[in-house]
Amino acid sequence: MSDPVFRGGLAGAKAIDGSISVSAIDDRGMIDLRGDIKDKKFVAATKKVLGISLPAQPRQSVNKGEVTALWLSPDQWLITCPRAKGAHLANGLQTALAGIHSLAVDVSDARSIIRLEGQGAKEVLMKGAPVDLLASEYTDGYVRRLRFAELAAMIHVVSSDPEIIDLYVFRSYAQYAWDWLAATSTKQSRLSLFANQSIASV
Amino acid sequence: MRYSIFSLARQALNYHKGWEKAWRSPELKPSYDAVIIGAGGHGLATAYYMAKEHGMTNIAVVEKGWLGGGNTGRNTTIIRSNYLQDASIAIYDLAHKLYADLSQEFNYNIMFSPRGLLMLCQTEHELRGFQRTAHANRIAGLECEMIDRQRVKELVPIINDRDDARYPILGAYYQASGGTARHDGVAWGYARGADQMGVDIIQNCEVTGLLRDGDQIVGVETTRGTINTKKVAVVTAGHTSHIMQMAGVSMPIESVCLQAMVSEPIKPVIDVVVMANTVHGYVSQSDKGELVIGGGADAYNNYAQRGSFASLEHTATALVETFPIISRLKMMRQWGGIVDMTGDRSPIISMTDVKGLYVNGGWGTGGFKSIPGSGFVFADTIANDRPHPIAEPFGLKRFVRGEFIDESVASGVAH
Amino acid sequence: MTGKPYRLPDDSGAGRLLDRSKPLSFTFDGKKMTGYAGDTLASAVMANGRRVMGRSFKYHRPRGLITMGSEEPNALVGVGTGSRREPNLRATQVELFDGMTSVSQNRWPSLDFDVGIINNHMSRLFPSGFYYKTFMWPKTFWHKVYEPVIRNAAGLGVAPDGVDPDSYEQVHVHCDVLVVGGGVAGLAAAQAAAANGKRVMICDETPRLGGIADISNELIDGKSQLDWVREQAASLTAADNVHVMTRATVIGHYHHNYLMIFERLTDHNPALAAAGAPRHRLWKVRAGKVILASGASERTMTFANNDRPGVMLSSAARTLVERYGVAPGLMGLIFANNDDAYITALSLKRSGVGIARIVDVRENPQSEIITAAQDAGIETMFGHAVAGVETSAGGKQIDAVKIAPYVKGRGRVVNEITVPADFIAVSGGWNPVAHLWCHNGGKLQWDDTLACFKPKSHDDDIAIVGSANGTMDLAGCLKEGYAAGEKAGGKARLKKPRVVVRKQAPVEPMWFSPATGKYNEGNKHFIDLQNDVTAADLELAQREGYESVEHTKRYTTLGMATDQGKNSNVPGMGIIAEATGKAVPEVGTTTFRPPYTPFSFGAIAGTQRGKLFHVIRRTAVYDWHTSQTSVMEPVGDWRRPYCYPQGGESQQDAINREILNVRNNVGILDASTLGKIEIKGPDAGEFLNRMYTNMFAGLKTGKCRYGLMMNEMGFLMDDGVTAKLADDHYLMHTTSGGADRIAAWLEEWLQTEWYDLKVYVTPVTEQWSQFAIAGPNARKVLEKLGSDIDLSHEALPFMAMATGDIAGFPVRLFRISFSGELSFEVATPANYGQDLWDKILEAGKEFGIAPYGTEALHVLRAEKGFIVVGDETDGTVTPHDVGMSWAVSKKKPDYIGKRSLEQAFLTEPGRKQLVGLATTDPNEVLPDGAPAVESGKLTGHVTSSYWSPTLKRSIAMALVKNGSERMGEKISFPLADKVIEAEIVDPVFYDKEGARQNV
Amino acid sequence: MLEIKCPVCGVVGEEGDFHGGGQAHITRPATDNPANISDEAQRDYLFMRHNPKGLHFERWRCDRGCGKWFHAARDTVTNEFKAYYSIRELPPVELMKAATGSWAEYFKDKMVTK
Repeated sequence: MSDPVFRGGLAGAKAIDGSISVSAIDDRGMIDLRGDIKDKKFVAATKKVLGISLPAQPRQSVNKGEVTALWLSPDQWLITCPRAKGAHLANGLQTALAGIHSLAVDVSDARSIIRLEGQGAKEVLMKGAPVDLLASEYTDGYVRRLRFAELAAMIHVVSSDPEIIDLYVFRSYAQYAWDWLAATSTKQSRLSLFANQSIASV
Repeated sequence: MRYSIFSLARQALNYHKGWEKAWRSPELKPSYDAVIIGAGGHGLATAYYMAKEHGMTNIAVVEKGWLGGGNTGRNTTIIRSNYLQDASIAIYDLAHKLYADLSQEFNYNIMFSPRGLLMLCQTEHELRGFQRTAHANRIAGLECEMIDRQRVKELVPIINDRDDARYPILGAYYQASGGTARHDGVAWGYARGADQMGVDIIQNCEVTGLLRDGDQIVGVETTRGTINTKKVAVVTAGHTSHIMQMAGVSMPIESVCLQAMVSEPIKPVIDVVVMANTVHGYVSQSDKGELVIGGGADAYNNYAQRGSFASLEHTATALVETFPIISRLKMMRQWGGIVDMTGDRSPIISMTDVKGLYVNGGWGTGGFKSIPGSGFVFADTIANDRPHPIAEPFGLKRFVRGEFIDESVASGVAH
Repeated sequence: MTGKPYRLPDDSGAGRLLDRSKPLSFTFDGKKMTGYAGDTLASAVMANGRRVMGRSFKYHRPRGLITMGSEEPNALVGVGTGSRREPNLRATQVELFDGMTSVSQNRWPSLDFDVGIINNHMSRLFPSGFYYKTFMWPKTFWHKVYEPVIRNAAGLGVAPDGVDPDSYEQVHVHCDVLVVGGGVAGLAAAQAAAANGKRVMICDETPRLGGIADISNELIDGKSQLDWVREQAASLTAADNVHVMTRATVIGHYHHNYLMIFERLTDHNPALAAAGAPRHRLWKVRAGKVILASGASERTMTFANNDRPGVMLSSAARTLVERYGVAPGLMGLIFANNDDAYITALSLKRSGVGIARIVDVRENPQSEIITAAQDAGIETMFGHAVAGVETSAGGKQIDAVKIAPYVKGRGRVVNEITVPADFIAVSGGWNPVAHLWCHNGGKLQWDDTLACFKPKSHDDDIAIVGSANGTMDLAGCLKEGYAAGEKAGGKARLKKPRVVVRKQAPVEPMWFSPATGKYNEGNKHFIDLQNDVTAADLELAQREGYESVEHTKRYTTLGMATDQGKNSNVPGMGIIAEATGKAVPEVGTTTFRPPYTPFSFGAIAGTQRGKLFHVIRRTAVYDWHTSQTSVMEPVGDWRRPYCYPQGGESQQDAINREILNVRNNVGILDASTLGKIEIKGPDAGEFLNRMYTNMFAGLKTGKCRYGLMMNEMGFLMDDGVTAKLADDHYLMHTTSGGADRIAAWLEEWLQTEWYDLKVYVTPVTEQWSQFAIAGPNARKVLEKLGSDIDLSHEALPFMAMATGDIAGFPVRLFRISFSGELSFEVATPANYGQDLWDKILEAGKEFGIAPYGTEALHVLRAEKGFIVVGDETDGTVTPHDVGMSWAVSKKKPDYIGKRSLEQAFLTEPGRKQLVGLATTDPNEVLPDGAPAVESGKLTGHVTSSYWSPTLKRSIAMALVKNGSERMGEKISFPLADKVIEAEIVDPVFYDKEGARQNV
Repeated sequence: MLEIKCPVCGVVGEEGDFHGGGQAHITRPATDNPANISDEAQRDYLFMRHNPKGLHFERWRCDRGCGKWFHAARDTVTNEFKAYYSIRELPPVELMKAATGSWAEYFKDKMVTK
């Protein structure tokens, strides 16, 4: 038999011609990792496999090479890597963590990632997410789980200048999130906040 | 003074100077045979039936604010009786039947309007749930029917009946005799009726303490003095826990804010009452032309009478989807009322461990429609010091026995 | 003066906002009219000589505009047509555009001739609350006769037709300071707040900043207020820490400084909407601090027939002239109790509008502005009041004004004179616009000097400045604005402007001007203009005991109109106070609820409409399903195929075929929606023991076990199969609808009650596509696909699981069955789901494979007597009730719901128990929910009912009183049109021994 | 619409991002004492609630954030949050002292241990 055909959660989504660039990323491997950051053995084992120390601070991420660890919770991280390496890394973690109270699960297919690029990306997200995206903490590497368009979602600020933000949503919700972005990122609804205003009428 | 078109005409000649007070403003007496705390619909109805059915006229209804100013004046005025559980059917049906004759009984038009009420079926699960209710109601003798989408469209021309709607209309459960009444009129009618039989309604009289002598209630302390009495009925929707605590009685109740809103008045677009449980909203059009919209309750305890925009938004969004013309109409006023939620979401009409202390509360979202029935059976319970058969299932002991009256099972909510 | 043009000439200096080089054409009630860019609909209609713009609610009296903005109670119009029609817009707020179609409301057949005016002539029969006193006989007539008539007469505008073609959206914004109102005080506050870099938003309801600066006469730093405002506006819009919004109304203040701003983006220019711009945008703002600079609104005064077209607020008259170059009439009279009206007098005079005189109720007021008016040659008349008007043309035209000496509290008018005039500009003082202050619990207090309610205290971080705070002088407004801005944004190094303080003569409240003749008899003194509530109505309410102001309001409908009491509350309370001899604060205080002004439901829904109303969750095979069948069933937020009709097949035929195909060949079901949760840790076994009713401790690795879950009340809430992956590692399956709920439920117990247990829980529902391959040929299909897993019964028996590879796909394979057939559930990562599905169908072709939907699934399980949580259970059903006592452990000391199962009612004999039903006529299918009735009482109901193609008869399950002890008994189910009889039988209808699944 | 702060991850968010879990400090009798729980004790556990006008103690989950449960003290009349604290802890002593009615009763003998 031939190799399994890969079909991401946004394979059928229609391209969006809007005020920012919106694209689907489906070549990412993801591992949901749970463990006790105060457990030295856990920290050491994960570092050995991943090559990085897990971020201990809320809403931070740590990146080295192809591997990024995103903080999800005090005892939970999402490890991302190239898709081809996902299963390998998951196995590596499971092996290294044998006997250590933890849970590492390959969840590469559980989420879809939508990348927003270009000036105004934050403003588009602000139409769906009730968080202060203009706060200074939203800089490179920032991670936050949030509600976006009524969905459980997560954003990862890949770069603040130029603006690149990855929006993670669960796979079954991806089409809805995509349709939402298509509706709110139109050129006619472009939003300028706090600057670039025309002089107000008097 | 009897009201009629003739008395109106007579008074018109005299520029309406001859009208008498609708009710007295009596002085509080030092003792009564019974004191009812709370001059809302339920409290006033209780007093009315105690006087009318049981000859108890030496009673007082004490009210912190002004009569009818709590949830009685803050609801969406819907009346229906098509519940699932036998106990619920019994009390709401009694209320419904009493409602039908109240205007004539009071000589005061409460504008009972059986304009028809339908509960939409928008999922197969909901459809099945209502089918079960329909059968149960038929056996109980209620006139209700399941209707199809075509009939729904005829009754509610503005409904979104598209096949590709997120929640398509699969049909509805229709109670032709369901409808609305004028909420203030109900409170005022009961007040006028009770007052005429000698009941003292004391407004601006806040209860500050309940007095016990061992297991027996002996009095009520108020901002206008202490009252000696052997029977106290607590009918203070939204504040039941607070008042009962004064007698040292805990309640299986949490108080939350339930919200409602109205649109600006428009010419008639909807003649019936529509409830859409799947999307959490219900709507009717008032005689003034406002769309009266009821929605959900906030998920946290709240006595502020102000709810979150979130729950209102949820409701309004659902209604824009269900009735697309609403999109270009405007929301004119929103408000919240504090409702008591019990563990099984059914009310409490009960004796208590304290002799002479009775409680009626926990109506959640169903208070207005039950007022006459609730007052009738509660009055009987107080007068005879034993639960009226219709009140009995709503007693506090159900929480010890595990004998809950769970209506949510009918609304298609999977647990 | 209908028919006369009111537009002032270009050289009058009036009409600041008009661009007379840009004429716009529009229609009002079908009549073609012309206005200019910059006009409002109200000013343009007036400029065309039409003063009557609407009819009142109850008496259908002709009405003209009375205010200058969003609080307008009279000039309500419908704008647009068809699905874009919007009723109840305030003409004073509507910006004119070319091609606008507008109509008046609440009149038939026309605005000029309205048959509803009959109500006015019969109004003595319709005092407040008349409907409570009549329409009661005969009993059914209220609903059948009276009410329909009333309903058809009531209401204002006509709703649009059909689906709104425009779009709406929302945006969430945080800021440090939100300034509400762009007048002088607001601009000062915003400047100061922004000086240190704080994120500041300032918004104004109107299309421009400045409030009433342009129609005020005092100077700031020696410059006109308008020039000062221009400078501030320019500097704020240029700042990169300030966001300036116009056409943006803050409609509500909610908990913790959460505010809603309603922004109108395209209403003034429909071309933008047509091009795809959102029509309205609702801003959800979380502000650190809020500064309200919402200004004040002018009050009218109450005299007989004070509602006649041509009676308007002094500020409205001034606005018409100054901004729109429209004269309110040809000869006017100013009626005032305060100094502000004198500015209007001067303004009108300057623009060439005739002023008969100023009538001032004050005895001998003295101030600079009064002197200025007198110096300009305007006649003043102190200690007098307007007592009424003389009208013609059915009340549409004022001819003269009746003036009488005014002595407070005196009932009769003497020495009345009549002065010709065709309009009256009225000023009864100013009310702070403190609505937002009240929304979240702010308190108001009565101010005797200003005769109004003004802000008192608030629990939130909110300040109120300027005239909204009752500070009615320019210097005070600026001072408060800067101070509040600095308090919010830190000490600011700003050069603050100088203002020459001009002394004003104090306002003298006047609630009621008596009319000629007997006190208040036969004359209508309007308080609530839209709802036609008169002073007499308020007095009647008092007389009848509706004394509390809340009773009065509800009895008379005072303040319930679309202006929500903005114009009527304070005068109404003043009247009640006079009628009862109380002081206003004794009558009661007033409060305001959101919204500040009515706003569109479309904005509340925002983007969430149509396909974005609510998410549809899609499995990896969703597109395939929808390409095969349109019969999809909502299951929670998912959509699952209900059945797959082929070539004109009915749904029932398709379901029967699918079922028989599973029984005889092999079927495939997309079961991806089933909840999947990984549970791992040294205490995972113990944890499962506590969550499930049955024992999990003894389960072996590689094996599966069915489990039941109760809530703490002892009622069933979920079920599913849990597989043991390793010593300390489990995979739990939940119902499709329960997946998220159960994952949260597990977390809750681990975090809040049993935090000593070492267990991690990770939901993995979304990771896997999972397919049930069921039927006698199931194994053959998998064998054809090829696998490294030994698929034999011996190696992988019923209730075993394995991990490996099938046709090159990484899989987890479970020998579990919900159909009673030989069945494998195969799970593969979701992104391979579609391909695996395709390959299974391809491989299964020769074995007769066909997909089956949820209905076939339900029939298959019912034939086997398996329950569905949510069908057989409804939140009041225990495991014992559904005959699953075998799954309720007696050994475990504790698990969720165990204790409640022992409550008296739950152990009572004679509870309803799950049974099977075999109808006496095998072709008769009981309806779902059908009632079992014995001796007239409801003793049970059908929980599931189907036609079983396997057994070629109907089958059903029911909960019946004491059912499990009544096997073989007959029981009847009376329906509306017939009675169906059935025998109580074992709920397992097919393959009781379970031989078919165990091969 | 409340604004809530999660004491676990520090996030400040909208009410809709959190999940209200009802009254705090309810002892589950069965966990400590699987046998001999009276019907009344089980009822109290399941249904009886402090329902004060004023200071209240409750549970919330940082639902769309870190997923952790925590405790909060809130005034049910003003909706002001007075404190956030761990799901495993009792409220700060000063708030236990400030509690009224049945809450005061509940905390009466618990302040020393804190």
